[in-house]
Amino acid sequence: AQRPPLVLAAASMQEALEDAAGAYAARGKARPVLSFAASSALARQIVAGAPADLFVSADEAWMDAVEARRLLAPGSRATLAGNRLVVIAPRATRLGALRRARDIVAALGDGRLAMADPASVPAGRYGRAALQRLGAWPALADRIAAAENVRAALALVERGAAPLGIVYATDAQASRRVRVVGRFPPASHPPIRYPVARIAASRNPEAEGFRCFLLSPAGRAILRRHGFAVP
Amino acid sequence: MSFDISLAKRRCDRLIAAHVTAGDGVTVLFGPSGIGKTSVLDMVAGLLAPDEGHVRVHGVTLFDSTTRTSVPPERRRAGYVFQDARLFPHRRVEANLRYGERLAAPAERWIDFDAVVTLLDIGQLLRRWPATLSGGEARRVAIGRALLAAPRFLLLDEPLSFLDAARRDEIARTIEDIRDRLRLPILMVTHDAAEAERLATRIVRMG
Amino acid sequence: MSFDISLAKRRCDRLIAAHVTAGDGVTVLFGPSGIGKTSVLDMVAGLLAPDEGHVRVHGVTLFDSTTRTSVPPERRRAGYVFQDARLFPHRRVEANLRYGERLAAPAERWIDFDAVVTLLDIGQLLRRWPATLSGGEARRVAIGRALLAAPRFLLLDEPLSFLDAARRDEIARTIEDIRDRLRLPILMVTHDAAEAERLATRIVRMG
Amino acid sequence: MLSGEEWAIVRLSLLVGGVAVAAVLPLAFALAWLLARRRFPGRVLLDALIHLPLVVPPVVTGWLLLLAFAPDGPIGAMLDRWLGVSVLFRWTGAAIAAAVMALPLMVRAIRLSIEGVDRRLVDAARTLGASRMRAFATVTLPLAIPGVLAGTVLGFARALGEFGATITFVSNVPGETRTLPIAIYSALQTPGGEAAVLRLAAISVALSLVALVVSEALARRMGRSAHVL
Amino acid sequence: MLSGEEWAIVRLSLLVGGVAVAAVLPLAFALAWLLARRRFPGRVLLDALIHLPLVVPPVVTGWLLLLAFAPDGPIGAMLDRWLGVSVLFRWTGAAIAAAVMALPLMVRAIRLSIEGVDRRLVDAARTLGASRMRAFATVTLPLAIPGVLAGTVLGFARALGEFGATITFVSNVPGETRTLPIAIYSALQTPGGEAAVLRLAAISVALSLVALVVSEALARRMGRSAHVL
Ligand SMILES: Nc1ncnc2c1ncn2[C@@H]1O[C@H](COP(=O)(O)OP(=O)(O)OP(=O)(O)O)[C@@H](O)[C@H]1O
Ligand SMILES: Nc1ncnc2c1ncn2[C@@H]1O[C@H](COP(=O)(O)OP(=O)(O)OP(=O)(O)O)[C@@H](O)[C@H]1O
Ligand SMILES: [Mg+2]
Ligand SMILES: [Mg+2]
Repeated sequence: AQRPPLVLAAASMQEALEDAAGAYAARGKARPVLSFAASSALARQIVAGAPADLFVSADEAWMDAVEARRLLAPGSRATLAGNRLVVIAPRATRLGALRRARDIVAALGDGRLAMADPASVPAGRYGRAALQRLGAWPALADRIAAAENVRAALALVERGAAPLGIVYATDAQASRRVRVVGRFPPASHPPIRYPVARIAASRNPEAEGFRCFLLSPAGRAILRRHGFAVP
Repeated sequence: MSFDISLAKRRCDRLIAAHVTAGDGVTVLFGPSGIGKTSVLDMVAGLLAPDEGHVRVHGVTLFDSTTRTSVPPERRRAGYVFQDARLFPHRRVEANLRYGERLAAPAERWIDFDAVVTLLDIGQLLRRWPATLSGGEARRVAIGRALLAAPRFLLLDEPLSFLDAARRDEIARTIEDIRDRLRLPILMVTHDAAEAERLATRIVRMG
Repeated sequence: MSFDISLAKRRCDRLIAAHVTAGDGVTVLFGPSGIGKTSVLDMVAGLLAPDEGHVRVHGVTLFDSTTRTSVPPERRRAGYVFQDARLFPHRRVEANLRYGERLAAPAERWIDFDAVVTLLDIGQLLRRWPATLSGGEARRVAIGRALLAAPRFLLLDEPLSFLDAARRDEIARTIEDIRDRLRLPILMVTHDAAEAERLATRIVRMG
Repeated sequence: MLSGEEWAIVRLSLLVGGVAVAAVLPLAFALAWLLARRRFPGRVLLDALIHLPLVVPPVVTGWLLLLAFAPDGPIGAMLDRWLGVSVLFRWTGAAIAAAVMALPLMVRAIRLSIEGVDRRLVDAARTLGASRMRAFATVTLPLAIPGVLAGTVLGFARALGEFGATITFVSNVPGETRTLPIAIYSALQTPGGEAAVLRLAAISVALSLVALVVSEALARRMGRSAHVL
Repeated sequence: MLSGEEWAIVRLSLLVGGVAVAAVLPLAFALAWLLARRRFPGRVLLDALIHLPLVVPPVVTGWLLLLAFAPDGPIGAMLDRWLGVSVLFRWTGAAIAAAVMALPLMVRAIRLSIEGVDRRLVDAARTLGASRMRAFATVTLPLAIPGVLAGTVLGFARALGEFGATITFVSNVPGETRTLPIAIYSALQTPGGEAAVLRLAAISVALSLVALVVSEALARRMGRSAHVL
């Protein structure tokens, strides 16, 4: 029997893709095997020649890095989902809604702003771009608590270690311990997109099937249910 | 009464029992190998807990099973020359010799460092590490270390083994001197009849 | 010629030199503490490299600095009773005794296990761990272990220390027996004049 | 008690950790012996090399492993040519990562024990007819058992907890490389996954507790490291 | 050679690693001594607890530290009330994470050495007038130095390499918690950051090489663990 396809996917897509794989299997197909890790680690595995079939990246940059080495099946790259950036605070916060970026500076007090590492992690880079565009970055640059990933930033806010954090809307929606106190206008940062592509070396016929399912209305409905924006 | 010892202790398959009541002088423990001589010294020194009995030295009770007294070894003030040398491997010979000396009150000391070094002829060994000593050299350093700790009584477990006749004689003379001049009670194990003959005020036979 | 030994070795501040040419029998090394007796045995056994000289036993060259010969210790077939017991702490007494026996060719063995156990009176110790032995018990086991390895010559470093008179006599008789009946060359260190007198075919004085 | 999936993860973790430690133990022992008993040029360098996986963040170790074992990497190419196998995305790769991370801990513990073995006992064995190798096997090795046990426990615990190098090297493939720590990571990435995290962490702790109890029992039986007179 | 920023990172790493190891060494020694010399109920449990940071993935350890030291966590609340300080996002927090991760390695190595110390030497010290404490300080402790050194080297190396617990606990704040591994991780996250990764990793390796050389030199000077007759 054919082995099911191996999908390397950004950790932030975990729940949505598990659901999608289940739905796909419910149609009588082999359930794809899903491996979740940081996009950087997955991209490096693909670049090293590891035998994977699909790649779902948390940002375009890592997909670009793989594509630049001609490791993607031509024409298979597509945008799977999008996301939005929000500002969160612990549920019990007394803060009202933040309307301007400068409100963040005021609301922070002497605490730190938790976000994924703005130098490297995708969510952090989007957040920095937004803060820069809105003119608040200079005041915040040395007030950042740069976490390993969005989930870790979320945990810092959940635990009250940081009074405010910047995370994806999907993460904020899933946590009962935090509240969204502000939203970044989509135009304030490069579009947040999760690209999907097939690996050129993949010989698994089911890989394309699963990719198409993810991009189909049924697949997109699942992603939307998990809070992702879909085109 | 310098020693008033009555002890019983079970070790493996053997029951060790000793009864010593002795006045001044050297008490030699005599007995076949494995009968329990070293065990008795260990119990007097406080390193081994007797099952029952008592140990009194110079009228001071160091151990009594009925009153549950047991003076810790460091306050018994025994000058114990072990059957094995037991030098501290991480200290040079000089530091080994000084170990007990430093812990003793100056007023209690009855022999000084230079006298010990001369007596035991270990002057050229002072900078050495114990691992580089010959058997007899290690033995002499161990004797010196015990004497320098200003003990109030001596426990000597075959102290003259590994030593040549001349040095044996020298050290035996020192023991006689300690016995006669300082009147320190001495409990000593030896298998050498001539040695026992020469030094013993009394001989206690075990087994 | 059973021993033909001529050795020189610098150790720390001391120059050790020994010259032994001996026919059959027991050669006793005699000399003050620290003169180098143990070092000589170590060099004959192959555990210490001489600076120069040669070691021949029974006409076989075990070491020669001019031809750069040095037979490794395991092929020298020395029955070495060390000044310290050096029992293997992780093996029971019986396994210690059997260690060398198992490695020796059956045809080469000249004493059997039971004979050794009886001779040394260590039957009740066979299941014990070395750490629980008294000084004399450990010494006897060490002697037994060396004899059972089917050695072609013996190196005995104060083998009778820590033993009582009766056992000394017993073991001395065995040494005489090995000397006279088996005609094994024996090189022995002792500080006991009576012992030397009794066993020595010749005495080599060092220092 | 445990769900089927959890059982599978536990089994996989034990397999990976067990194979890693068992496979690397002889190497660790050999290296420990070299460092303890031999003086040779480059000794400190070898020592440093062994410590490397400790000093460098696991993610980097994983990345270097990935480079080495990639199809066109130096080791990967050899494995492919001679054995026709690849360890990428396979439990064997996870075991390799765990072994590399456990190695420094094992070497140090074993080395410490070997350095404590009294050479005079080895001498005694030699005069009794034991070759250098035999004396090593019958004296040095058994007397170094406390270190071997301590090293094995440390190494096994480390292997059970190995995460960064593994996920970077062989990703997070259920049934192949999703060991306990990686499952924990996955749970941490899931909103509301804290309960699962704690549950999986408790399983890890229970496993290591069992390993410790076993090692203590073994140590008590084998560890007769008492001294001779 | 090194840029100003790199220097700052190296200094911070040395500060965090050095303080972590120095601070946790007495605790490690005490625990090692307890485990080596005392039999008490719960001994294996204590042992398991010490091994915990090894078994559980670092991220979980970091998360548990965060729970404990958060403003409303048990330790965090106490620190705030009594000392008015917080370790969150501070180098002190990074040192705590490093110390916790280094502890099991240090305890094992030291314990192994203590178990190897001949108690008869302690007995000898006692008859010479040394109290239990003094005999410990003058005999057991110096004879366990090889283990202390090995434990310190292992612990320091581990502290230098600590990443997962640190970033989860105190995140990545330049000048406070951005140690070498965290800087490496940042570089690794960026496409094309490999050169920076290798450069920073080389610095780590150089640091640990220096630490090893120093420890070997110390060991040679102090490690007179030869045996007595
Ligand atoms: N640690 C121990 N555990 C159990 N038994 C021991 C221990 N130490 C000694 N023994 C046993 O206790 C008995 C007495 O030993 P001890 O060392 O007191 O004898 P000894 O009279 O000094 O003998 P020797 O003259 O041979 O030194 C012996 O049978 C010995 O095997
Ligand atoms: N490992 C060593 N390193 C340096 N010097 C040593 C070493 N072992 C012994 N020596 C020295 O070599 C000399 C000879 O020692 P050896 O043990 O051979 O003496 P010995 O004649 O057997 O003495 P004893 O009768 O006291 O046992 C002594 O001065 C001793 O201090
Ligand atoms: Mg005795
Ligand atoms: Mg000697």
